[in-house]
Amino acid sequence: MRIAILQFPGSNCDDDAMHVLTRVLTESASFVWHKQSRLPDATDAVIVPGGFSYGDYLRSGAMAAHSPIMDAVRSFAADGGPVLGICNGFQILCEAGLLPGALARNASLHFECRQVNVRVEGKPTPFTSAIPAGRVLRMPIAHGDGRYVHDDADGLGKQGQVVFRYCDAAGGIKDDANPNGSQLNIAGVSNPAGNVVALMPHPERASEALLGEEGGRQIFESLRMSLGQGAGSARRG
Amino acid sequence: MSAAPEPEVTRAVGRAHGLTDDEFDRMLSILERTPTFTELGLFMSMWSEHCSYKSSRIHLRNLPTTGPRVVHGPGENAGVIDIGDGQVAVFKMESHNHPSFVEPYQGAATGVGGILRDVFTMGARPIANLNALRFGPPSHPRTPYLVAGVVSGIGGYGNSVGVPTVGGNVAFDACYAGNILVNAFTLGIAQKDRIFLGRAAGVGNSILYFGAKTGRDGIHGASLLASAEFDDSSEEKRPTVQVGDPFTEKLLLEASLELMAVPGLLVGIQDMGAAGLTSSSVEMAARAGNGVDMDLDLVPRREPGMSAYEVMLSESQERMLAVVEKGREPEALRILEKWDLDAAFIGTVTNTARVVIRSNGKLVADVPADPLAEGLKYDRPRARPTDLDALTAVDPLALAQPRPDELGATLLKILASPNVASKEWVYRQYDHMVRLGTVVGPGEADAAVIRVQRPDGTWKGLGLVVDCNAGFCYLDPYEGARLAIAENARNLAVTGCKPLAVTDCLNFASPERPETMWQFAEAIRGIADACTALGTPVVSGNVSFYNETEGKGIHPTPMVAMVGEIADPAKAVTQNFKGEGDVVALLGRQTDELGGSEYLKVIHGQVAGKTPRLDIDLEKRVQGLCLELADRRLLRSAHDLSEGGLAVAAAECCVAGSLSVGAVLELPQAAVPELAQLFGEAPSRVLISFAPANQAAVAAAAEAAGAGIELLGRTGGRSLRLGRHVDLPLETLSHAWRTGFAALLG
Amino acid sequence: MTAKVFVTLKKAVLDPQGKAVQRALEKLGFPEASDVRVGRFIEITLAAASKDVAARRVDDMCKKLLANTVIEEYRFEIAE
Amino acid sequence: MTAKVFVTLKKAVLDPQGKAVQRALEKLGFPEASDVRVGRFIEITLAAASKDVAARRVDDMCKKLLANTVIEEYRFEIAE
Ligand SMILES: Nc1ncnc2c1ncn2[C@@H]1O[C@H](COP(=O)(O)OP(=O)(O)O)[C@@H](O)[C@H]1O
Ligand SMILES: [Mg+2]
Repeated sequence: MRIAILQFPGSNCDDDAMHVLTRVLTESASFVWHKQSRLPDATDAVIVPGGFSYGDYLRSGAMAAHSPIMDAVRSFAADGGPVLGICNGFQILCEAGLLPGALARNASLHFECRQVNVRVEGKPTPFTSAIPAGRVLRMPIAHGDGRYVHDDADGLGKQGQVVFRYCDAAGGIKDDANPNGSQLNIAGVSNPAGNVVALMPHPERASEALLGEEGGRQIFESLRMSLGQGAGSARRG
Repeated sequence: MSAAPEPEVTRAVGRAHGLTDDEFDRMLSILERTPTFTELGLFMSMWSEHCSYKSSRIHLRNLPTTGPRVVHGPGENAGVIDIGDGQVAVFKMESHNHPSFVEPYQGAATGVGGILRDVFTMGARPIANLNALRFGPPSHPRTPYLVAGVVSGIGGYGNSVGVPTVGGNVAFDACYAGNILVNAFTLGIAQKDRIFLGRAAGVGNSILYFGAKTGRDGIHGASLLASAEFDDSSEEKRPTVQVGDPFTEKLLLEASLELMAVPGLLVGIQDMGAAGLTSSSVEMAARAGNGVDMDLDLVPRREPGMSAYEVMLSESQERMLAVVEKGREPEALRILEKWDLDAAFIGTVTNTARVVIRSNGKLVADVPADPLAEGLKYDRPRARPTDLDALTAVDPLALAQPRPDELGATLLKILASPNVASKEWVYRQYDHMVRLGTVVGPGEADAAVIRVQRPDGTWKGLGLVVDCNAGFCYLDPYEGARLAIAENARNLAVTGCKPLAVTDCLNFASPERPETMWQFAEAIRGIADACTALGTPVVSGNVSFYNETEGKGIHPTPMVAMVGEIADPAKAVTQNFKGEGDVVALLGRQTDELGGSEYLKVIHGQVAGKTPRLDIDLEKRVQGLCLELADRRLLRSAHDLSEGGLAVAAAECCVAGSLSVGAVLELPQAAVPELAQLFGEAPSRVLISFAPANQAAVAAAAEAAGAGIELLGRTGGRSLRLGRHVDLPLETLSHAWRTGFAALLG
Repeated sequence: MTAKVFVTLKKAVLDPQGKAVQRALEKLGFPEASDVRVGRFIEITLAAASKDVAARRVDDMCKKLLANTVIEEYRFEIAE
Repeated sequence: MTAKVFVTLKKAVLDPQGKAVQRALEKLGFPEASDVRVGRFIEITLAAASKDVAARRVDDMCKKLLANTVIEEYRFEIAE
């Protein structure tokens, strides 16, 4: 697969996404600078990586959402192309209106960096279709603004757009498993079509045994499988 | 741009700027005329304690600074050691004590920013940060505010730039109530053949300013604040607080590395740190034996009406000065434009060896670079503090002792005390994983381990640690400094990393007091002896004097950070017990020493007694053994004994992991009182656990190493039993240790 | 001209920062502060032909960038 | 009663956030915004015997907690 990894000023997990895609999954990937107005030809999927685009000034993701490249991402997504947002990428996609809801300051008012568990659920997406519903993945979070807010969080879940929820090791959706005060423990959501997905935890930090956890790699492997089945190329006409 | 005419420079004006009359006369004889006001500013800042190391230099030269791995020792922006495969590790530690006391968030944040620039200015990509913090007692009304501000400032800056903070150290003592310590460390990786130095080489080359615009921030900041003690008048002298902009720093980092990647484009580069444009231009000129000619009207500015003096002394953050190969200026500008950074060519390199500054079409400074950069050198009087005899005469075992049935409660009290309790509250606020390098992160082992990719795609590891027990140094600065070096090295060794080199941050009170200078000289002697014995040269460092408020100095705090290596990072050893049925053993030798211990601090409220003695030979044997056992993968866990002694180490091994594991342990056989067995802090001891199948191999290795080993018992059960009188459920231990820190800070 | 823009979380959205400030005030001896909301205050110096034009432009800035209307509301004042 | 408190960075203090917002506005087609400063806006509901008393108390709150007077300045308005 050919992955486009966006780079905004202040992105700092761009290299990490590149490493996991090219060195761990041995796929091909390239960086795309925010000032560009189009994605490389034959892009199969877009990753909006984590970091502090524009220093997280004003609101996390607010300024990056207006970058020239985001118009290209918008039309790529409208054609059904798979887009994955990680952490700051989640914030950017919400700010850009590609995903519902918003990410507010953590309820603890602190930056939180630690391992969490998330449960995979919702409708199938290119990033989760190979992961059985209900499976618990262990991955780290590292964010200050990760409290998911939506004015109809319940409805969102009913439509299958809640893709990841913070849970305990056994998959229980508990208050004390919620690291940031997100509504209904929501850790990740999708758009109605399911091709745009984002989450606050960092799957790229949980993709190698040497770094401790490997659960996150399933998200990238899932993408590879769904692209292999032609789901990713359906959008191109 | 109209600036007020410059005041005339007299001795009185010189005194008001911190120059003694002797120093003033020296300046006159160098210039052979009365300086301009701008020139006075240059002398004042370059000759400040902070920039010139005038009180410390004659002692610092006693440190061992060379070795087979040293590529660049002290004198450059950071130290550089060879880590094989054509790669080097570039690292340094810096203090930002005073600014952090004035404004904890911004002070700590800009401290991190400054040390990051020191490292990437040499062509290295920063891959790990550490921080060492000292505060007044938690009960002091300002402490919680300072802790919260400093910690979120460090996180706010490092997290945003995207450099993981992988470890550190926090401690509390009354001596820091009016003078906190914030020491920040950065390590970066570069190619050995692509190291950049701060040299204004090549007459005719262009001087490039890039990064943030210049404002009135921190004028006299580092140079004055770090060079004179705090008193009421510092309120007026207080400069505009420097505000950190990590976003601009991240752009600066990427742009600098991109500029450096273009062959031959940059000739030299240096960040604008303390004393801003002054120190960067003067030092770059002096190192190359050249001069510079700069026009300040070309400097990008944030505020109107700044004088030449102000522009030269501004400590606005996130700025760099580079020398660009003549004729290639547009190439450099194109890269900086990509990163949306301000940039301007502000002058040229000359062959005059003089620093020439123009402003408003006028010559405002013309001084020889060398004597400015060379600075001053004082041999200040030294005297052993008179109260030391009484303090060290205290016999800890003669003080009231807990009854045997109170020993468990004593352990819990120590576990929940601020210096010993888990620091998770702190490091959870730091991104310690970004960049995918963190193999062993904060809270997992005695040292952090980060991985570095070899050119062939395989991984090697670097171990990082920072520590200093200032109580030990207060009671005996020589022995305390030796212990600090030994403990850092031991922390690396128990994690499986061979110690390589040291950077330090020497935090002391006023050098104008003979007691301080005695402490300083003793500490340097201790560092030098221990580093020589352990083969770990000092490759960079920083001195912070005047850490005192209203005549009360801090305990001497020679903070030490050490870097080690491990060929295969998968072999790193962590501290927590891994499961039931493992054998637990103690390496080293027991003593009855309790001086300077956490037990004395927590239970008796005293920093007193004799600092434990270091047997450097035993230390080397124990460390060598740890390295061997780790390399042969014979260990399940290893944790050195430090604050709180055996009892705290055992408790941490039980509860520090994500799963708690109990243990049933005897105390060592030594003829030593139980209190010292439990809480004594003699060095060179390590608590290890291993699978029963490995017992013969471990014992044989210990025997061969002559390190001393004693089997204490086995892991298992839901409590920690230690000797005859301590038996505590894991939940109780865990609660005390995990919640102690946050609870104390309210 | 200058515009003062006030951005606050919508009433329905939890404001943990406001809560924390309220609790801190209480501890500091200000029990009379019963409710606290924390928002952003943005001051903009801008050139515009008239106050009306400025108001239209600032409203646009708010919608496009300064506020996230999914969770925030905004208000502004224009002064010469 | 309610108090509206405005906390801003002192003029001489660098405002990286304001600078970034100004640049973003410029790129978004608002070149007329020549300067932007970002601060905090705090709304407090409080009980007080009179507006004067409230003003004194709020001033105290600002000094003790709401503003960091080393780098920030504040202003407030009291309304019934
Ligand atoms: N300021 C800090 N920043 C990051 N990590 C810290 C900090 N303080 C302590 N830690 C981490 O917490 C753990 C325990 O620290 P410490 O009590 O100093 O260790 P030890 O007792 O082994 O010397 C270490 O892993 C250390 O890196
Ligand atoms: Mg230790």
